[in-house]
Amino acid sequence: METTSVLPLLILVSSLIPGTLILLLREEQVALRTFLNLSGAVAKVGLIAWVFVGYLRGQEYTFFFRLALDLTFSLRVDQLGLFFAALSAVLWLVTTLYAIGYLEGGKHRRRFFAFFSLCVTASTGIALSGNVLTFFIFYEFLTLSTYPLVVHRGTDKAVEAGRTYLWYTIGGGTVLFLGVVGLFVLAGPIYFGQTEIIADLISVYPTQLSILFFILLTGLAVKAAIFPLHGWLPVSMVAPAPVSALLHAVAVVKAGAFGIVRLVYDVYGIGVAEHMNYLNVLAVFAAFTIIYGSLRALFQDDFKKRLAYSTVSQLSYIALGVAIPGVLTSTGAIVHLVHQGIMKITMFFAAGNVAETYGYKNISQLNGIGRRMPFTMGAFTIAAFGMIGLPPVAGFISKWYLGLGAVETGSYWVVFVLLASSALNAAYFLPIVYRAWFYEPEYEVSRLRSSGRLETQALLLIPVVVTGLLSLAAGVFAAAGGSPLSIAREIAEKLYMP
Amino acid sequence: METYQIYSLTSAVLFVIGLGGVFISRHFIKKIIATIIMGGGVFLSFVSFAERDALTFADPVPHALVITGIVVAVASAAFALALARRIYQLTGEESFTKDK
Amino acid sequence: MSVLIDIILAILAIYLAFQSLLAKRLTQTVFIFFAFGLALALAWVRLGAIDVAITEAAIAAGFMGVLFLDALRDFSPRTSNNQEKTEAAKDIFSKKNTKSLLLPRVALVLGLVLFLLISLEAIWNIPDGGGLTVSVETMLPESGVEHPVTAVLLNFRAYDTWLEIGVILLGLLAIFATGGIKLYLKPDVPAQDILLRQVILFFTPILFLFGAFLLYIGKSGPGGAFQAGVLWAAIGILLHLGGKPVFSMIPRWLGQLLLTLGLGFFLLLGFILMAGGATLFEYPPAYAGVLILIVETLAAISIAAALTAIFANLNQMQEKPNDIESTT
Amino acid sequence: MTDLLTSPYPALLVGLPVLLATLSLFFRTRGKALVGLLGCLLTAGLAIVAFIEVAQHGTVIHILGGWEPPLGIMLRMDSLAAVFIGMTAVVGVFISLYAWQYFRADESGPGEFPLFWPLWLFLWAGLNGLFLSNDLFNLFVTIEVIGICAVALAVLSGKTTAMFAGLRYLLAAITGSMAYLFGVALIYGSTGTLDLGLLGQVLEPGTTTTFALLVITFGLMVKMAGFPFHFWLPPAHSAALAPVSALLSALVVKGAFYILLRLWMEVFGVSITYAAGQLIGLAGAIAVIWGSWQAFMQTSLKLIVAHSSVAQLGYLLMIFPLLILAPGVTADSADWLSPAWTAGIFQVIAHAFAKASFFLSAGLIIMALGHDRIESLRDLVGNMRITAMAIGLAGVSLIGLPPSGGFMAKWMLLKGIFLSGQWWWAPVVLAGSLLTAGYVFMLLRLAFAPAREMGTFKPVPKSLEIVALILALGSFLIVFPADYMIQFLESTGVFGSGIESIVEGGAYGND
Repeated sequence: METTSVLPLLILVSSLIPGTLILLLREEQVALRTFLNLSGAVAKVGLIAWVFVGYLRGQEYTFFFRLALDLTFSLRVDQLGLFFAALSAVLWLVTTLYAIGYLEGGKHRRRFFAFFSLCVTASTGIALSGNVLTFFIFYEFLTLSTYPLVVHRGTDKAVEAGRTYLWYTIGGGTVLFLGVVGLFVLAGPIYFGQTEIIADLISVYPTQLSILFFILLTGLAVKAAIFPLHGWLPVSMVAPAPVSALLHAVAVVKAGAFGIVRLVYDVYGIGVAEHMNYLNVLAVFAAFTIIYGSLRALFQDDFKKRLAYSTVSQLSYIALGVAIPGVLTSTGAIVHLVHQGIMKITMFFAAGNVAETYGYKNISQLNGIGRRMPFTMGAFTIAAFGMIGLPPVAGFISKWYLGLGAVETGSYWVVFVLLASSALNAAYFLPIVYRAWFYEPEYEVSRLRSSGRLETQALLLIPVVVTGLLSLAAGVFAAAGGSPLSIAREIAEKLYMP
Repeated sequence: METYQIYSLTSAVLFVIGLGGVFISRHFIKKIIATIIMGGGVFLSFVSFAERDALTFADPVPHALVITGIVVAVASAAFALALARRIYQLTGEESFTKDK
Repeated sequence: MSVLIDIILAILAIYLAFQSLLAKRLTQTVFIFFAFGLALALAWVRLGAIDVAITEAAIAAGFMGVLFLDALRDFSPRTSNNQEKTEAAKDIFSKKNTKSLLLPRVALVLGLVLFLLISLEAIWNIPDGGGLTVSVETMLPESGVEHPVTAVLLNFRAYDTWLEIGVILLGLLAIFATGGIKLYLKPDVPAQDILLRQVILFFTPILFLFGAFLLYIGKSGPGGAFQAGVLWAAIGILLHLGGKPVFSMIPRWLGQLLLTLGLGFFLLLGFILMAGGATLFEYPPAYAGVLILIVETLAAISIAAALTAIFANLNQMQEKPNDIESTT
Repeated sequence: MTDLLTSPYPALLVGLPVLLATLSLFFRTRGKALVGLLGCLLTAGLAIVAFIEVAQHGTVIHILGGWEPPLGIMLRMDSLAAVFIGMTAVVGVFISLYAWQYFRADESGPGEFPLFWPLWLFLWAGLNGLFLSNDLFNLFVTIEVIGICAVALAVLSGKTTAMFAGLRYLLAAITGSMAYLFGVALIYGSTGTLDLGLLGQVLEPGTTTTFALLVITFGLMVKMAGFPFHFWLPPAHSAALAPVSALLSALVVKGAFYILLRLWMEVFGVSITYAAGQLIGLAGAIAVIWGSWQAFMQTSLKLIVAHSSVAQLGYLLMIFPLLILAPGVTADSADWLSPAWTAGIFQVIAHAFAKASFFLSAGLIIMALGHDRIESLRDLVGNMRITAMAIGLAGVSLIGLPPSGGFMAKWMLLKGIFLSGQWWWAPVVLAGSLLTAGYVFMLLRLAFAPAREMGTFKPVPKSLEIVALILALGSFLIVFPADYMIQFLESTGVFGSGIESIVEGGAYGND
């Protein structure tokens, strides 16, 4: 049953309107701003839950709006999109709380929260896009709305990072534009899921469509930070912690990864992509990026930089999963969209907490920090174990499925890559954990921010604990219905149904 | 060779002289004069075609066009002259220098 | 024989055009340009375009020549100095950059020559379009005037002519826009030069009458608003030179009225006729002659006023040479 | 020809602004401004009414003096003309409102420029006349009106640089119109008519026609600052007063483009070859790259914006190669014509809105800072929020990011490029976008950077900021009526037509 519904639009509007309104407020109107922000975030989660329930009952939500001429703006709820939208919405809510605490007393908060909301709008827009054009619109919108966040601190370093960020993303956007127009010309306005269009055309225009695939892939790979287009990600870590957390764990990088998933599964279709050997190329690049990112992470002392390179590496798990056809690998890839998000955001929150409370930005300063901030570092430890792939944390599930899938399809080299990567993950995360818990604090320092009995402010602490627990829960209850894994599995199975 | 052909060929020469003059001359006044010479060439070609198409009288339409054209050209030339004099008044410059 | 005259005239025009651009001194340039205008006027006569010839002689050569002559007062005193300076500068310049300057110049000249050859070819092979002589001949009786050029100017293509009157006014406005001009000078002391006063006294009525004659004759022969306007403008220019700037002697509103009369009445008449169901500038044939004469007269007045004002403004430009600091 | 509806609007569209301009001359400073502003509102209102008239009845004509072409002159308002007139009205009215307030601003304002009003009204009349004109010679007169007004407005600021730039502009304009007129003379000599409609029927291919096309194209390219004749544009546009810069870049250069498009598509079809289209497209492509690069290298805001105009006009030229079909292709089978036309129209309109907004914002920044060196734009976001927003939005439209009008133009252009198989233009479009992003974000980066010194920004009237913002938003909003507009354009006029190449094209002389 397919009916037009404004619900998908409402999901976007729930953050677009607060964002726009906040931009019009005055800096001093803190209470109103916070209210707008939080009500928007809660409303978004609520709406998505509503849509989710409806979707499970077989209701389909689509929204069409003819922008002009042949440009159609389309929102459509499908499982994959909803999955990503839910991730964005939940983490947005959490991060908003975190950011309110983190930026307390900072400058230009109006601007920050406004663009923060706009950025989430873009991210959910990407998730709910019904066709390639809409996806592209939100993809560019995401670039624009994240730029002010990256340069938020306004320091020369931040501005410089912003410049790098823009060159990469605008360049990627331009390449994507080329691909989108090309696809439009050859195949018309492709709606996600209409893989039969390309399947029919591939025999007519094999060369053109292949070139277009790689053009589109390149455009997406920039945001997904696949080697050699990952350069912007470590640099833009100068942004405030909530920005790094949300944007670089969810919004921007996931937009790229999600785009690749869409491109392969819902535009070209796995059949075509496999048949034309596109996937092998993707697999090679993804595998290389996994190793490369891990190796680079190993040598970073800056806490956030290490996390950033870890992100580079982890993101390519998704691409790798997409590149190996099979139900299990697809499940692994899709579930990793969520798992990586919640684990990485936990780590960024933790890093932010440490930096905000004690001013420590480097790993070498973290001796014994676990004793002073047990909850924060506890959450971090859970996430780190997840990243390494230790059961029962979420990350284990992803890797397990990826590995199983690889074995199933006979791609043993992938298993090797996974193992190597896990070893490297351990090599760069375990020292932090070890240092935090087992080293003696070298000297006493006073807290920058004290808030009584808690190890840091409540608004900073709660989010990290919540996401830490979530990453644990996602692993422990993976088998339960409604868990990320079960949904991912369902999506993957549908993909391979004849 | 008929009369109109002499003049129509002349018109092309005048046009080219004017065109070259606009680019090559340095002094403002010369540049302005060059544009008028260009115009003279154009008008000459109009009128020469009018003579070719003469019946009981020469084709009056080009004549009218040329009168209009001359007046328009003079108005713009006068404006250009005013600008040139103003520039001279302000800066003492009589031609475009490299950086201006 | 007549071909010979034409060829000589053509060569003369080309020669003068060349010379005016190549002349070393600015004064020469201006005088040769003046001669060039007269040569062109002769060419118009040879081509049977008496109206154009009068216009060319009066406006392009005459009025423009006067403007240039007037401008010489600005530029010439320093020309010798300046020219030396620029020559000297050019020498240094050329020694340094001969090669870099030479190449584009040569390219430009070659390009122009090529352009000329193509244009000669194009003109030589021009198909005979036949012009509009026949249509004008058929429609002439309905136009209200007997002279075909006037018919085209003020009836068949009245719209162009109306815009053109606008362009003259616009030229004046544009000159105001360059700034540095006080619109209304105080009347000067009358010129001391007895001879000049006599000349002015003598010429004013003659010019006026001759202009009126040209205006009236425009109905049936060469002449018309533009030619008359220039002659009347000559009165204004002479008066200005004689120390009686016209626009300072009449009230402000009158000056404005004189300037805008031609354009405004032309248009208002058009609008009034439009209100009666006609299109713009569509004259009822019965009244066309009279209406055209009125329009022409008013247009001539406005043209005269505008040209006078243009001259007056340009003329007083050099009178405040030392406000360089104040306006920048 | 006579079956088209005769309407008084075309005549009024030219006559009314002239009448009002003449009227305003009788008033002194403040009165001039008031009459001028009222005149602008009236003219805009009239333009909208005329637009509706065309929307209802299709092409309307006005045979001036009752003399039918070829003897007389006919004004023709088809949908293409209506769109241009409508655009002029909408953009013009906002610039007028801005100018009114801008010249009245007491403290930091540039002062009062009463002459602005009559000149702008004359300019408006000239533009309307140009869009309506259906006669080669009348087009010459209108471009002269436009040229003189434009230069007079450009030098109005009284700055020495403006004078130099203005004289250069004027000389280029005169040269351009003389070249154009030379072509007209040849066309008249070889056909005996000046009416565009008739010329389209009777013009025969040949050396003369080709040469006339060459000089006319040359003349118009100079006028529209097409590469390599763009040299006059940046200094002239950047040295003028803010509302004037906006007028010049948003509207004036479009006039020459309009004639070029009309003449190529309606009149000279017989002697235009595929190669000619490629050549003009190449000029456009170089302009896109060169102009954007130059803009990127500038250090003052207005110069950036002015150079960007050169690039944006280049995109307009790039539609020509798509409209001229390769030998053997028929117009019916060429499905890229409509996208290419759409791209052209949207580029014109989006650029008009975005560039007007950009220049008006630059004017505000000069008002606030006293100069426009870009390093002083630091913390613009904190001090002039609305202006920064306007610059951001206008910039986004110039880059061509969705969902702006500029995006629509680029989308359609790329689509046309792919459909026509002339893929070699695609990299230019993308490189242009990237370079544009380069300079737009250079500005935004500074705007977000914290100020080095406090309190350098003087307050500016908020109403002015809002006008700039509205124009910037306009460059987005124009996407929504696109359907209607394209349908409207397709109903009458040349929109969507293409030139079928003759197999044996002219051997030489194709610009």
